[in-house]
Amino acid sequence: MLEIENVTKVYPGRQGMFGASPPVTALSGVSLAIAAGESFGLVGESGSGKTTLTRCILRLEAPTSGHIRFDGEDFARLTPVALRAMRARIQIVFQDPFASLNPRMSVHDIVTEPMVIHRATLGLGARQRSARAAELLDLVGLGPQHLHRHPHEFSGGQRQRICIARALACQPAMVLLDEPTSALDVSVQAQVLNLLADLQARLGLTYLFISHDLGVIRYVCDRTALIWRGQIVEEGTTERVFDAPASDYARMLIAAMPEVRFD
Amino acid sequence: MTHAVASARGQALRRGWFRFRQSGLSMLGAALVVAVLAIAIVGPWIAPFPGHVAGGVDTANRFLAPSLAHPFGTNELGQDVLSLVLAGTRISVLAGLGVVVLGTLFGTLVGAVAGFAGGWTDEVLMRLSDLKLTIPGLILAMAVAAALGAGLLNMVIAIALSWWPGYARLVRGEVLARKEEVYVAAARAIGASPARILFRHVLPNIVSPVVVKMSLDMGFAILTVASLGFIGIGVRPPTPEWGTLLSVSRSYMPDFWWTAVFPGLAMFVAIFGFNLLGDGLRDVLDPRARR
Amino acid sequence: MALLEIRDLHLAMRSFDGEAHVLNGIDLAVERREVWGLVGDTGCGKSLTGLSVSRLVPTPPGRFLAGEIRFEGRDLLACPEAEVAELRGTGIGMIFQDPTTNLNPAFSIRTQLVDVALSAARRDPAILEGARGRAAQAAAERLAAAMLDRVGIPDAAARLGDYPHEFSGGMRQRVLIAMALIGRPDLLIADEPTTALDVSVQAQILRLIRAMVEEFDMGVLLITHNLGVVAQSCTHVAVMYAGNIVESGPVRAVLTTPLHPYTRALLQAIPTRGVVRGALRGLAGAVPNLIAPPPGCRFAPRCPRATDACRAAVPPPRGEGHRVACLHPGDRDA
Amino acid sequence: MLRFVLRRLVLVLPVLLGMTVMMFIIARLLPGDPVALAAGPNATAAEIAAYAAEFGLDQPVTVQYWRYLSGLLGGDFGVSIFSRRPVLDDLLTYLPATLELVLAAMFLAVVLGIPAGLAAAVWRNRWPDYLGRVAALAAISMPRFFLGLLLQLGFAMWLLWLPLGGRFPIILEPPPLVTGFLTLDALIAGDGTAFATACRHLAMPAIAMCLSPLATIMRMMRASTIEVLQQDYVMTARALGLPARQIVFKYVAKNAVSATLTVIGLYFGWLLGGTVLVETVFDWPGLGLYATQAIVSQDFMPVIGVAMVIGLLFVLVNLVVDLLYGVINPKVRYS
Repeated sequence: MLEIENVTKVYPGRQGMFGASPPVTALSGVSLAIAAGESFGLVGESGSGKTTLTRCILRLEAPTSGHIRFDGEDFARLTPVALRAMRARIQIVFQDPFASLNPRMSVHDIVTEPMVIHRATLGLGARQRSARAAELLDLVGLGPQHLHRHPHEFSGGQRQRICIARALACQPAMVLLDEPTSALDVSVQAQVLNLLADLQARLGLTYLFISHDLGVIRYVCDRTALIWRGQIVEEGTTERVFDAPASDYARMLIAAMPEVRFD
Repeated sequence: MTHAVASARGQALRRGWFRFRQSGLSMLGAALVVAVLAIAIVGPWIAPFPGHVAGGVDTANRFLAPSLAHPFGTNELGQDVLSLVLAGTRISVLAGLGVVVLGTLFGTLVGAVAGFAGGWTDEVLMRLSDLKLTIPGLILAMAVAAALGAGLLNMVIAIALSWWPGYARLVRGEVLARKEEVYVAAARAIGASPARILFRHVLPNIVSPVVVKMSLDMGFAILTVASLGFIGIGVRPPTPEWGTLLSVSRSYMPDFWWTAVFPGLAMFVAIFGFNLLGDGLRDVLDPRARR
Repeated sequence: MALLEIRDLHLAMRSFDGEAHVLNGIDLAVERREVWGLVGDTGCGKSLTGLSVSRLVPTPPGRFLAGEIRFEGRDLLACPEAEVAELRGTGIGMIFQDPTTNLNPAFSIRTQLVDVALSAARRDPAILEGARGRAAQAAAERLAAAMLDRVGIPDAAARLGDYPHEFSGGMRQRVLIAMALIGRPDLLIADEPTTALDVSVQAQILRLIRAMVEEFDMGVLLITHNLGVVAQSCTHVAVMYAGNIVESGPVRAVLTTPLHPYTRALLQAIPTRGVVRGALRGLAGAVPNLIAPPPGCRFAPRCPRATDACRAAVPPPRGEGHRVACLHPGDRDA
Repeated sequence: MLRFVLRRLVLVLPVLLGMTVMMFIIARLLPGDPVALAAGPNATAAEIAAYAAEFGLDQPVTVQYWRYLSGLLGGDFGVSIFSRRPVLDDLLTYLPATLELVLAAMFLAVVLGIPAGLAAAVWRNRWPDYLGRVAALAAISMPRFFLGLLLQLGFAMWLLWLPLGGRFPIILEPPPLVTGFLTLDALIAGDGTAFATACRHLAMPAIAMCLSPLATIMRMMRASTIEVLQQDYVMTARALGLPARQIVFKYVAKNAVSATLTVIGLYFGWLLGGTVLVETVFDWPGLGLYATQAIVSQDFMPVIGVAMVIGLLFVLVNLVVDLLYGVINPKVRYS
């Protein structure tokens, strides 16, 4: 469903007062293929390039070279209008649920906004959109009484549910989950992870789950890739990666996982 | 369900009002501003000697010291200084408002376009406003006012011309900051058009700092208007403008000090009021200033 | 006499909405060479407990309602501020979460380390072996280099003149550990010391802290939200919920046979090896409002075992060693 | 670093160029007939035309502008149509007076404003802070020309302590010209009396001038100090037992000052342009007074000259501030 082929992203260097900084290669030759209906985990530490990759996939940035194809269509070749239409099909949930909701909009406006933007393709009237918003809230475990509140009235876990509802509004085929539970407490994280697993099973979604937390990846993903300094260093089924890591980096990371285990 | 919205908004407002009221200085500022605005509206009618406001003179009663009949004394033409000061309020407030509103409208437009479009549009617009920051504002205003000729409207235009870059920079900075917000990235990711992002996600979130700057700027605008009057490039007598009054009467110091001191004090009180109010508003509206 | 003993500590914090009762009777004792993990969700009061020990909770808005904090027998809450200040750096060292913001960007690390060493030496001249005046400055620089070397910064002496931004995140945290230990404290309070770091660096920093415990013969209070970190680096653990320590004891006992329903819920929420998708248990409900907390056990509203007795009064901690504040403890689900 | 400085200096050129364009537009496109004003009320049409021809004002604006620009390259700032004096000579005469005044005011503002802001932040929400904040707002609200008049009224007219205005009495011999700053020149000449006289003349204008920047610097310093006090590293410093005095005066002050520096740079330019009012009140023979006279008579060459000098100074001061900022704050990168 999503093919990333040999993608490289280089940020140009800067002229500085005390010398120039060299160009930064955030991604070099990254290739991944994600099949429909699977849950693909991407693990990386800070500065590994995982955020740059998500931005390239969403076309918030253009890769320096390489191709990203979604359903066989190359993003770089799409017209702005076609790109906007494509955006209905691939959605994202960001890490920080406090920053990713516009504080001045009500939950209703937040969740219906994608439907307003894509009303031409979806063909939903105002009343139908409101009804669908209520449905979506129900889907993520919130109630219709929450529709007309503002983001600041919700806890972190609830906000993340609102973000998920917004992501699902246009019935996307694929959802990018960019560290969706990193800002949450463990007990809340478990609920959100279960919700995501449940939604995937019910709606047949494809996930690209990005995280630095190996435990979370192991729990939700079918296949896993490790990214390190802009390169994919390991890729395989989650089981294989965790049980028989091939690269030194993977072995080191797995050994460093803080687990509740006494042996 | 509208009740929920109302209560959330209401609570935020109540908190703000609470913070505002807690500060005695903000309340004093609000009171002064209300008084100044009231005088600006009714000033010419409550002036004890309306004839003097219109330019009438009473040379028999020149330079009377402050008394019950003339609390602020009389000037070199025998005009009642209190009446002139009261009538001058309207001129100053109107001119100040004009400058701030013009500057805000134009500056916000330029800043929003520059910040949102980026690229060369941004470069050109910002270099233009840099240029303006480099040319001393007062000198520019003086030059423009002198070239346009005396008159209230010309003066307002002249000052506003040097006023917009402040707003342009503020709005541009805020727009750039808001553009980096995750919720804007989220809006782009769902395919929102640039116009939608600007009007729905960016601009509503920068209203507060602009309002705060406007209220803080009212004082400075009044000050600048008076400055031009004082130099003699502005409203000409007999229109009773505070700065002009001061500039005429300074030659009668020290013996007839009241002719200069009272217009000056009026100026100070009005500016002080707007500054106190703006400062208080900033504490309430601008979350970064809350401490 | 324990190194640190907190007894029945109650703390309230004032906010716009009212006064929140954020610490509700904390009992905790830390001995030398013990590493106590203090775990709990956001807002449970674990950081405030740590700050209370150094009396760094701002008052107001904070207000200590009751209790004692005994450090080597002395009640810090009863001491004048000047006396507590004497202990900071030499008696009690602290490390905080974000190594990027906890070093002053405008000064070289030499300046920052030397100043801490000099101010510690004013109280305990042995730190600089009694050196004074100019000799003290030189001794402090030597000590700073030695400490940097000790916490594992390569080429320590040469890097003294560097500024914080020239170090990586992990290295900055090492610098901060060196700063916290340069005054030879007896107790180290580490508030989420690895939360801002990558997993691989986190393990190194935790190992370093463990090594320092032996070397400096000190007690450690390690505040974290991560039970994995506790399991790997603590000797003891205290689990906090909404201002109470609900369960505490030796780390293995508590984490292998958790007795409090909240501890169990926490453990069941962690995706560990072998947990199949959908098998994690989240915790329904929300943390109670601490401005008007429920009268009894604060966990009762979310607890499957709660009875009327639970809702009537706060259950006192029971047991020796492995203590639990619950009327219906048990290591199995009800 | 040298490259940075050079680049910044090169970037000044378009700004100065833009300034000349702007002033030419104002001078030529807006209504007003400077030549008629200059030639006098009784001049005939022929006389006026001759007058215009003498200064090249009968040429199209573009030609005038081109002539002006090519003159600039040779250091020629044009000629005043009133006095017929070269503008450059006038600028060199009046600039030192203005600079002396501005530097004195800025010195007072920085030296008093920074400690005051630091103190207000440390005693935040207690009476010294409240007092300081009210005083600062009052100072900002005080029109400089009105304050100048009040000072004159009090110290020069009633108490007779200080001279009413001017820079140096005509009847006295000024110290030999070295820097153009009378106070400095007097010191260089070792002339104590002249120094005292220069200072007495400088006192009131400098005070009238410094009040508003003083208050702004104080407010800025207070705000940035409070922000710095809330930084994590201050908590760490406290937790590791550094004395409060050392934390405030060493660790906090340096960070807070670097934030305040930018304001100081901006204010300098603002002061240069704002000397007009104070110079008018105190008859201080500086650029402001010169510009005012030129503006009133719509004599635009001097006005452009003054604007260019002030703009250039403004850019230079901000360059210095940026460099200082880099020295204080090692993390800053210039782009």
